[in-house]
Amino acid sequence: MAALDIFRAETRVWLEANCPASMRTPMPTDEGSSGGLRAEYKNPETKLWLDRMSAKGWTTPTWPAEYGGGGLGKDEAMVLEEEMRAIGCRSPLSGMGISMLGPVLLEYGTEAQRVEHLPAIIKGEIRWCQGYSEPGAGSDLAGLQTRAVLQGDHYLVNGHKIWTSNAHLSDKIFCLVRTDPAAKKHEGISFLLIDMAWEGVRARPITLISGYSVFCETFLENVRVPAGNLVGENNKGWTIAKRLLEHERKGIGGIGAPGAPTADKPVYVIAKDAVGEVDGKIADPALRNQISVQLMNTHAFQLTRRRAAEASEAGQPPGPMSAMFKYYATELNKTRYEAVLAAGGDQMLGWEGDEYDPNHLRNTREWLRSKANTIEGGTSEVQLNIIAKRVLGLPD
Amino acid sequence: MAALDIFRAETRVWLEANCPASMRTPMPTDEGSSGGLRAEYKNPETKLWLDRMSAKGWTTPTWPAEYGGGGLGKDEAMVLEEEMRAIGCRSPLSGMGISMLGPVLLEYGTEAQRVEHLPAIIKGEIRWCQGYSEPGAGSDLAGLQTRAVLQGDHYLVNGHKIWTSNAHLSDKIFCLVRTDPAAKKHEGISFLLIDMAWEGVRARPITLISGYSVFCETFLENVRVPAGNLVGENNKGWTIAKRLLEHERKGIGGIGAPGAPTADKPVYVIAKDAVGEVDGKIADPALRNQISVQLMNTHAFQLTRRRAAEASEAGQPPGPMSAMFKYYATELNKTRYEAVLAAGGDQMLGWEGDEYDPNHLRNTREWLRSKANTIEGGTSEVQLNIIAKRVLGLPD
Amino acid sequence: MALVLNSEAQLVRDSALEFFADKSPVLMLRKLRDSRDADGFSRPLWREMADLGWTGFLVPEAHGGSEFGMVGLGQVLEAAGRTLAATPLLSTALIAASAIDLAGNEAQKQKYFPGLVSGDSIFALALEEGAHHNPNRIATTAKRDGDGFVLDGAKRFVIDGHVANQLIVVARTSGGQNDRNGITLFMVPADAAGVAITRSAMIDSRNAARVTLAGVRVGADAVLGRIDGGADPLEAVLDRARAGLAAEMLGSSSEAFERTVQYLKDRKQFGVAIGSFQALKHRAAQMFCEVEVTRSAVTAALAALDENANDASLLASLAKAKASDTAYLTGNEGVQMHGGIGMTDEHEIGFFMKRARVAQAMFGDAAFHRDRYAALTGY
Amino acid sequence: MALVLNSEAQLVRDSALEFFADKSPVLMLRKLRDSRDADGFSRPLWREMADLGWTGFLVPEAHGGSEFGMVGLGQVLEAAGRTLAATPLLSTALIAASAIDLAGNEAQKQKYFPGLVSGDSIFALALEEGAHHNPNRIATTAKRDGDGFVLDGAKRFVIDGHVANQLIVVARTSGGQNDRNGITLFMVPADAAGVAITRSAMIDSRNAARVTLAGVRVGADAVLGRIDGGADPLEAVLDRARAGLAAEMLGSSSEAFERTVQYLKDRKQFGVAIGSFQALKHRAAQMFCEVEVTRSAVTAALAALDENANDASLLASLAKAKASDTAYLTGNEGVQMHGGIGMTDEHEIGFFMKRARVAQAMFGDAAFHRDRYAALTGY
Repeated sequence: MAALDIFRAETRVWLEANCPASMRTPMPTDEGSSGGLRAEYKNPETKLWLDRMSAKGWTTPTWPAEYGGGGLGKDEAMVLEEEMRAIGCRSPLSGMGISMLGPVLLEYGTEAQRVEHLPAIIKGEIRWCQGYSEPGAGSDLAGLQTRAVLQGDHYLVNGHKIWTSNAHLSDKIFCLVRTDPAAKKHEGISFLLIDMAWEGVRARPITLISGYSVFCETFLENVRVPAGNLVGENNKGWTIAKRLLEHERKGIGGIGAPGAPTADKPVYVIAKDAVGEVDGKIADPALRNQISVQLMNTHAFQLTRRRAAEASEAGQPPGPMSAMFKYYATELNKTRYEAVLAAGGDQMLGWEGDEYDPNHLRNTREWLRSKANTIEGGTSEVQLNIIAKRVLGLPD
Repeated sequence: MAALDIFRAETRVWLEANCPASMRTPMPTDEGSSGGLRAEYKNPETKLWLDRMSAKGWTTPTWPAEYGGGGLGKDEAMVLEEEMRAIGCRSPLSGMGISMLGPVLLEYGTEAQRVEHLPAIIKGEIRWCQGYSEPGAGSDLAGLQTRAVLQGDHYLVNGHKIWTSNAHLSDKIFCLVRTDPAAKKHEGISFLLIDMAWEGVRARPITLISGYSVFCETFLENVRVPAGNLVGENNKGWTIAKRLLEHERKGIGGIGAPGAPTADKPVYVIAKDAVGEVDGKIADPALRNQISVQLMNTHAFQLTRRRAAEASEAGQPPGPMSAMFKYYATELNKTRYEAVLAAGGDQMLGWEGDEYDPNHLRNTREWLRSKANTIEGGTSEVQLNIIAKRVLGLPD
Repeated sequence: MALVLNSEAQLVRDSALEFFADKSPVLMLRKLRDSRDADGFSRPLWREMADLGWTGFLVPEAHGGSEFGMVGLGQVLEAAGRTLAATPLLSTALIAASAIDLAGNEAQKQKYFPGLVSGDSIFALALEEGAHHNPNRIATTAKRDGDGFVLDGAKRFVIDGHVANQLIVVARTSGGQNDRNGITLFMVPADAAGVAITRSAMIDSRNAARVTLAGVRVGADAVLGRIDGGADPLEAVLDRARAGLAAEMLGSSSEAFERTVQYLKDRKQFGVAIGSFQALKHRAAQMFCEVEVTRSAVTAALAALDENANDASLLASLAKAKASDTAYLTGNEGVQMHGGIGMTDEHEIGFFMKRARVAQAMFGDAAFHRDRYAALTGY
Repeated sequence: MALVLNSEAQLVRDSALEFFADKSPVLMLRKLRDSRDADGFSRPLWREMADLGWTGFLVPEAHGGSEFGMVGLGQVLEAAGRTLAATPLLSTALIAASAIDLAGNEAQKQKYFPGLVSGDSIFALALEEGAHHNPNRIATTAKRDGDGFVLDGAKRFVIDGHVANQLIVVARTSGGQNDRNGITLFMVPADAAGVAITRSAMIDSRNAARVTLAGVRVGADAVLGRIDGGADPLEAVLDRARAGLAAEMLGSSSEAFERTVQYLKDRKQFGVAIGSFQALKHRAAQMFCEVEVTRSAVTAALAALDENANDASLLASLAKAKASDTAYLTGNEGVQMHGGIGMTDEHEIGFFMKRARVAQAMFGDAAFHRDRYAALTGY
């Protein structure tokens, strides 16, 4: 039996023995595990599952074992993923520590930084957020104005970040700051690690049109940041920032993919409930057509994600289609909820209250939430610019 | 009885007496009257109608009587139009002489130029075409390269014009030429009148994807143009050119409007014929919905044209919506023929031959012809630029 | 049919624009929402509107109205749409006034019009029973009971239902669930025994309610119009409601569009105004076109309704369909082009998108009216 | 189901791309058109394709084929689509090979496969009777006549009909006009008495014909598959045809798209490449996305058909619908972005739009397949 087959057999046994029953059901939106000092576990098995997985390093299967990661090869990691999918395991831990900062520290961090931060990320002890955008620097991220002045052994940081996801629930923040205001705008930026508990750091949640508060404004007033918290070189933070944005876009590209939170039932069932059916068909043909357009585009996009994954597994270069994932996934998600709302009629127009089915209310909020998908993490316009430039080679 | 009512009564009597029976039927595409030395009249009454109308100056009702125009006031012209519409009179004469050059000569021409050219336009004796675009100067019209060098009493013209509509059927051409290559590109352009029969002028028809040849390339090789054929000032042709483009766009905005050539029958009848009906509805609901979108947009656009006309009649400024006519009309015309093709199925995919109904063949050709609508006379992209800049005031 | 306003309508338009801008900016809706105002609209302001005569635009002069008509009321609704003003204009000044005028007898007109015109009475049409607009699918029953009737059923999406003094209930006196025949309109006091009204909180922070009728007894004088013959006047009332709502949506769309264009000029990124980016310019220009053609359709529908033109229903469907599509476009593009701040509750542009979504669904969405346009045209 | 090509398929792809680029550029189609070529395709080139084994990709090894499958044939069709090559690949190598393989008996396979594989015989499926694709609506009759049958009817949109040696005729042996049951497939020699074939000149300059059958007598051995049971194998054949055609359309769309991007880089206006205008950039990027998702759908459909997967029909409809929408997009945007020269016959971009329009309608347009996708999914 080949080594990989042995690994598969062992993994299967371990998962079967260790994954709690409730962790084998689809994840409700409010039971995701992002870790951190302030984490609350509505379902205690969420914590149990996190602890069991992180003890094996399988919250980050491919990270080096020396920091507490799984130390798995690519093939093994895929086997783990397949076996988890086979019994429907939830992801034990997610968040910007795993998806963004970790890969950056592995590539650009010092050994001391890795030792300090990676184990805490892997165990879900520390939750990270991202201090990138500013009120005047949205799509033009490099226009950021937050100043960091090196004063002996520390930076003195002053500025105003915005769209910091879940800053009010996070323990630390990685920030882009301007360390050389005289340099060209991409060349005077640095990448700093800041503790949210430090004096001068304050996060204020922003209410979205959906009523959710997933973003904050984060104010930095005379925050003293040890010089050792600089990642990479001084004034070279833009390179790191760009790399990190690639990780972010890959993450957002998962919206609407299998496993993403879904409406309570398929949109065509919602439609049949609301308008009735004739010979098994949704009685409103225009609605039925709208739903087909949406489902078929989603189907084709899911196949595209799978094609990219297979190409990657086959060792082929990721291919140009990966540049489109963020754009297409978020636009699709908007059309998806538009179809859900069109299907639901007035029952999907509620804001709150007992007159509405909670599933319907959630769909309505998610419809509003989806409107931000094409803005956050790089607007659709920015994604199209990127495709035009990097993939198609069209001139500036 | 008010003077206008008297005019109306007289006009009604005159039209009733003078408009031939066949000129009161909808115009087939191949019976339009554009005049000119090479005009052929498939239906002799077309010529009769032209002669009767031009004798009264009513081919150009508002042009001054001294040149042979109708000399009518705005109110009278509207009455004439209403009375013609009431009994379904065809337009007696159309073409670039009436719609473009005439107004320009009235505004910028010398008395000698008006006396020479206006009567011939009014009577339909001379057909004009437009020498604007060049292979390297499409949307960037001001980038034109055709050179005109003043040599004593004449200009020597060399260049290559393209998209000259019906140049092969026209007698004369009004051209934009570069008279000062050293000046900024908008400032060295002049407006010349050239006879197609002069030595060095050659027109070559261009076949379109529809198989039609409505445009030509026009080559100008050492053409000697009398200096008196300059309209306006030397190097000031761009002002005239822009004014003329406004006239052109207004003309093209009429596509898809009432009175424009139509498919042989309403698109929903074509659809019912092709896919059948259920309870009076087109049996294919997606097709039915596509047709409704198309017809409703057309309806709303026709109302918009009417609104603009009423505003103009009421003496109000034309309003910003007139900037959209060219764009909207041509895009609508494309969707219109897409609906016709979708309705017709394979019977609307024929190119030629007895296997196809001639009406279907014409629809198919018109579908292909419609693709050029959003390119000729200023692309849709240029129109959107104009709306964004002039109407919305968005910055460059 | 005139597509250009006459000077009287222009005067109404100007004063309405000024009125709502001054007295009911979008901030007012936010305050009503955040304070969880029990009424959901301002009664003093409603009184002012009545004093301006707007409640009487569709009421005969003999009954204290001005008969100014739909074109005039459309100007007021459009102005209200610009600031997302929450008012009973649609439910009361348009729908109830039309229903009573078109279907009511002299006694009913004398009974209801004074309170309607003065602004004292608020009315609500209790029509919808399913999740989607369907005026013929009525399961609510009205059974003969002596001289009068007993009503039973459940209604939803009842605009201004929880603040209404009077409900206009669409009930079935005969026929099957989808029959056009057998529908009857009833005037039912909101405080009648057996009537239960619950406000439903919708995304647009405006008023709508669920109404249940359990053994509600009304007299024969409660019948508005002919027994079993309610479908025709109801359709005429609904066409006015669609055109009026389309006028309101046109106002909201115009405002959302203009605010977005202004933002494109103001917001700087990469050292320039984002309105200098051609992709945004083209999308803004396309929105401009859609707003303009919608304006034409709305104006034509209002005028046709005033003239009882043959194509009034066709134009009402055209107006509501175009207004729905355009409101969707301007709301969504508005949020997207505002970027980050567009997705916050703090900024007002999101209010336009939310109101647009509710208005899209009300009295038939674009798909409903495309279907109706096709049926009316004969295909 | 693999969405990434294995090395064998990649080899086929590479050689097909080279073959068509070298031997059958778009210019070839123009020449066939302008010379009004009687065949509408090049017979020597067809022979070369047969020699390369492409005709045998769907033919069992026992009958001289390679059983290489739909993924392989899809690569060839995609390459052919890139240069708009006019070939009998679809009619013969795909449709006829599938029909004979899936429905034919041993004798029929022995009779027809050798000529099919060698390239000597060309086949055409005579299916359509109305203006829109509808495989169940068959009015052509096949009546028992002694041992055999007599066929009467009229067929249209018969791809390669006028160059075919053999027609596969879909006829009704029982049932009403729209019944799935009662359909039977017949092999009918093109030169049989009573068969009349007229080439129809379509906008794509490719081959299609009208076929009339007037008292055409065939023997019992002409029946392909079960009497009255032709609908099932026909549907299987059509799903292959849809996926194969989608592959061809993907090739054409990719080519039209890439040529357009190149033009955006080359064409200068206002002193810069027009590809620097953001509005065009965004539209180009959106086209890129659509081409990519179409590629995934096509690849998945081809693979599913080779594996007889449960969702093969669903994926075939997905592929054909996406390919149709994307071909429309790339064709129309291609012409528009090419501007003036895009509207001339002299430039090749218009050929892509024309071919796209015919292919859109063939074997069901996007609306047909959206409807079918919904039905297969259960809504």
